[in-house]
Amino acid sequence: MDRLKALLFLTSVIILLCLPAFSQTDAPTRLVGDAKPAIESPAGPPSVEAKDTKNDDGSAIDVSWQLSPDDQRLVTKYQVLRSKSSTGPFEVAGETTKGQHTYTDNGVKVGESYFYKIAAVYEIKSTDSTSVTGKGESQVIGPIKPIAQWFNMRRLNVLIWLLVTCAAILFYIMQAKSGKELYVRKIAGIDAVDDAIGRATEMGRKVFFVPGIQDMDDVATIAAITILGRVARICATNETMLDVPVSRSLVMVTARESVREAYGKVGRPDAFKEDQVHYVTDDQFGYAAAIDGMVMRDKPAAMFYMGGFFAEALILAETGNNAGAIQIAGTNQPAQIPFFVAACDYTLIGEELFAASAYLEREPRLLGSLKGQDFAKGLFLLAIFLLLILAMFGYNWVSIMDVS
Amino acid sequence: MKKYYYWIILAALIIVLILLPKPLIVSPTVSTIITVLLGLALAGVLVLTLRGHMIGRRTVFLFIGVSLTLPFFMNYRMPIKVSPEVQTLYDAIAKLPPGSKVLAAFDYDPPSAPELQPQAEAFMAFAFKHNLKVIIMGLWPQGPQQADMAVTKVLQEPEIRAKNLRYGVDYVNLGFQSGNEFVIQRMGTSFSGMFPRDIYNTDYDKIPLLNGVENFSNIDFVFNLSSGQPGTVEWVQIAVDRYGVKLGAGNTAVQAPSVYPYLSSRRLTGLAGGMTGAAEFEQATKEIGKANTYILSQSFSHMVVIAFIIIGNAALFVGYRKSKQKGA
Amino acid sequence: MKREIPLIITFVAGVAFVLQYFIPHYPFNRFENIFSDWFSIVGAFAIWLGALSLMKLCLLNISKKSSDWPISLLIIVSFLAIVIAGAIDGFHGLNNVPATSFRDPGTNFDWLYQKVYTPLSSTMFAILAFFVASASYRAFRARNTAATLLLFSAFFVMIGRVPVGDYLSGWLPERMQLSHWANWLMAFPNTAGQRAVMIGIALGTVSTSLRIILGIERSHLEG
Amino acid sequence: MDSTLIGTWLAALLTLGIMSFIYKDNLYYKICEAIFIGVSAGYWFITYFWDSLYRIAWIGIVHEGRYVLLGGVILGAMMLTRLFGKIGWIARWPLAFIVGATAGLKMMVYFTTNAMAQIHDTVYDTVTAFGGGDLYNLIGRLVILLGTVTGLVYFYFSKEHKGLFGGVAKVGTWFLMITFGASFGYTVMSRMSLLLGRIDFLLTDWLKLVK
Repeated sequence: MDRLKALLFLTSVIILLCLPAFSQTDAPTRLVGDAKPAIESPAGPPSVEAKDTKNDDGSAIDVSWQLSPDDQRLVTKYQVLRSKSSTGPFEVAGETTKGQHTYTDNGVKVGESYFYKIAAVYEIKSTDSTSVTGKGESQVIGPIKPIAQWFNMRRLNVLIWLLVTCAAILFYIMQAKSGKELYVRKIAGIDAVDDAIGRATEMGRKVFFVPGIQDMDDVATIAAITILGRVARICATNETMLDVPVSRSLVMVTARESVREAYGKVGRPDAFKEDQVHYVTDDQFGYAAAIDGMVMRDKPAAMFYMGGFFAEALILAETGNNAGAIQIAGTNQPAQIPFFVAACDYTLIGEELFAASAYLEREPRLLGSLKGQDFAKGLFLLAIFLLLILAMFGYNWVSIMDVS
Repeated sequence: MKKYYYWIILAALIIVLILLPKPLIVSPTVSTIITVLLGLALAGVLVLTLRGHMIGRRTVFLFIGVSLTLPFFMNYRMPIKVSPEVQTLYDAIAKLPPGSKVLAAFDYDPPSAPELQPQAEAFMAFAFKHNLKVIIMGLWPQGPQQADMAVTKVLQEPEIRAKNLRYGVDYVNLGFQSGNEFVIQRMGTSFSGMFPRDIYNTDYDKIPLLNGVENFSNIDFVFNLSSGQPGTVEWVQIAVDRYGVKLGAGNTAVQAPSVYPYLSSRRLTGLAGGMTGAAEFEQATKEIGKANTYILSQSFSHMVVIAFIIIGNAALFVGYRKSKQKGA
Repeated sequence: MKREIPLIITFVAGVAFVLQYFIPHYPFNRFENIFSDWFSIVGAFAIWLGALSLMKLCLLNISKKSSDWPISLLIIVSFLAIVIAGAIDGFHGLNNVPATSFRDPGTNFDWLYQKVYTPLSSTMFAILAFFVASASYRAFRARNTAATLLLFSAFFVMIGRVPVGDYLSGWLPERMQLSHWANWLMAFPNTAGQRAVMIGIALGTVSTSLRIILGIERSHLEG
Repeated sequence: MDSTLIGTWLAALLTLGIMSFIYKDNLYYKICEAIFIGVSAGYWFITYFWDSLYRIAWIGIVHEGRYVLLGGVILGAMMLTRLFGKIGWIARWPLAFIVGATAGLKMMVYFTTNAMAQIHDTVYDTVTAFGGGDLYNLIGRLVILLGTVTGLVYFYFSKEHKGLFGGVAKVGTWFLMITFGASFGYTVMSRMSLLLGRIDFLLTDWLKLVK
């Protein structure tokens, strides 16, 4: 419980810290200058403005200028010139085509100050790629210091929606802990886990658990390892042989940890052999070829596919189907769900993969988080309808869902 | 003895195939006869199923193998209609003025080459003919190699050879960088930070084409060929959403459905999906290549799959009738 | 103590990487890049454990003279072949001026990659064509309404995505042609279903991530 | 017999070996599978070595002096303690860091792009469709709205799928089935083209039967 309070306290401190950042509005120093008109070179932009780009890590400055009077007639491109001192050597920060009057200069460092001027360039490119250019420059402006903000204001709406979603999940977790009975609908795939392993026990054949080809930097793989822990516990009690071929070394280490603990929890630590969880290859199709070989030779009775799968999903599922195994699959890759639906006995669709560990464990806090997810779903559905109704009356608030 | 005669048949078959006259092309009339025979064979299987003999997996495999291989020997071209999403992709590239800089992101590997290499070749040919400056890079190790193959093949075309395009001035290959979507993120701030050297180890700032190209704001269009992750989804999530880049993509057919939502919300300017997308893209850019010859095999195999769906439902129907007779 | 520290590390890392999304200021803006570098380095260390596990299993098979010990020997030999080739080409490449990579065309590693790895990988990918056909034959049967919808949407997309579709339905008005049905199915109903699944996955990911960060879900650390 | 001929024959024999698996599991496939496991494991082992250990860690720290990368090296070294049983538990620390960082990072990526952006697009498209005159687009957008809403209702866990709520969830299942059928059908093409690529290799490069 203390950790939850710590989290809420930490977030509120961060928000308070950010407030001063909003107040720092640096008034841009703006001088109106006039450039010397060369014979064929265009007039320089009459005015220039430069100020810190908001909501960034202080590595960018927004430069804007009034178009040169000869913009249409003469100008081919504008050059944004930058220097560390008002008279010092100017370097080309970047170029834009004519008709454009803004440029974001990303080549600046936080803490240093810069001076800018804009050159309107009239360039004629002859065939042998030499070119004749006329240039008209604007007044120099500065100094401008890029500032790093502590809070990205454009993502305030994301922060609010995230806090509401997380608050809902935490609320229902706490409510579930206080013992309130929680109804959770049936998911066929998860109910079938027990009798799939039971079938393997009767037939004295193996159970294969395939945790996907993604590494530990994918939440679906972490969810798969959690489900593996539950499956290993059932296999340990039934004394069924569990085989876990993995495609990533980090997943191998984590999976071994999870299966060893599971065997320990049901009081059979001796039955766990480290080579049950074995690395095959990092390669997507090498992994599929190896598992196909194992499946056709060992003819397992039950197969689990949980985690991140890509094109190899159907290779595994179709071979498993051909070997006569009960197959239960769950993935967070929408493109692969149709193949599992076609070739497996049961498929956990998207979110159901993440709910599996809560269903198998029946632990109140985990079930509570499912109710929190439903609340968030309800909230989003409500948001869709409210935004649509508001739009009907002319209020276009859809930007509260903007992601930038 | 029985165990080894498989191998003898395989060896004999290979020898016969090698000795056949080359190249083996069949006249259009014979092609139509073969097509009719294939259709009759499928009808035969349907009759068999209706009479209660359920066919196994291997028959399906045999028909798929045959239906994909035979069209290679036929010379018969299919009429192709360009779909809206390929048309928008072509229009986005066609309206780029000469000299604009295009980032070509190659995020696929040899297994996806059949669908994406024709698109790569059509894109390179079109870009070079319209004086677009192409900057190649890839989030997959083999991507830039596929790009290199496409460029060398396209440079042999007489019209492009005449333009004597120079590496480093008209096109450049920055190679592969590991780090998945974080590569795109870093490119948002600085290309040279992520790609200090190109594949021939010349420094970033020594390449004429790249001076003034700091990050996405100096790029007019990004064309991404993708067959998985990292790929078009990441380019939309980061390059388009955060850095406002104009993105067009060629995807394998399996990847395309998950990218469609970005197309309908205009965060993707166009999409050429699968082999038909490749053939349509070749049609739109008038760079006819391998995709148009593959499309005939595609059509045959699709018809076979559809036929077997019908046969499968016939088997279901026969199953009902039998259980009803037993039950009645 | 052994159990508390990992949970604290997970909590601090989790909160830090949520905050980095909202805080552009240094050092938070560097977090994603640092994590991507650290993750590739840890992965590069961990693969040694994976390779040892593979080698150990193969050597076990050989020492026990199990029925298919030559196969295990073949795995070891082909593993060492490409590793040694890659190492030699890599180290040679270092002192070339300019330094060349182990992947460059012309190295032994590249020969093994082009002539052994790529054909195996693309063929394993290619046999999906057979499996897709057998899966369609078996799964697309109109047992109930859901299966019937699955069947018809697959049917229309398949026939629409190939020029044959328009060939057969050429006589219909443009909007009714088969290729148009396929595009409609892909553009609207498919997008709707994809979105529902994506939103579901997103909420599942948020909930699972929250449970991991707060240490409620810790079986990945202790079963 | 120059090396390309050997290479082509080797590639062709390996291709036929893998293809033989669809007939039945046999010795020829077992040999190709073993080569594939060894070569692919070795390929990634060396790729990780050069691309991560050398290019990121060694060059990054020694040549470019980015000492922050030492953190990764320390975590990596902790992983290797798995080899010595007793102190193997230290390996949990790098794992805890990776799992925590992944949870934080992916929570934000999925929440923004897969949840909020999709809700935004659903509403935005429907609103613009009402604005624009095109009936076809309007019907399509309403279908997307209906499908997304009913699909989301299908994913409800904590409410009995009965009565009106059950009916809406049923419609959601139908939309999901149409989506799965459509993306399955769409993918058949790309699988066929993969096999096409291999058959093209066998006929053109190996047997030279086709130009």
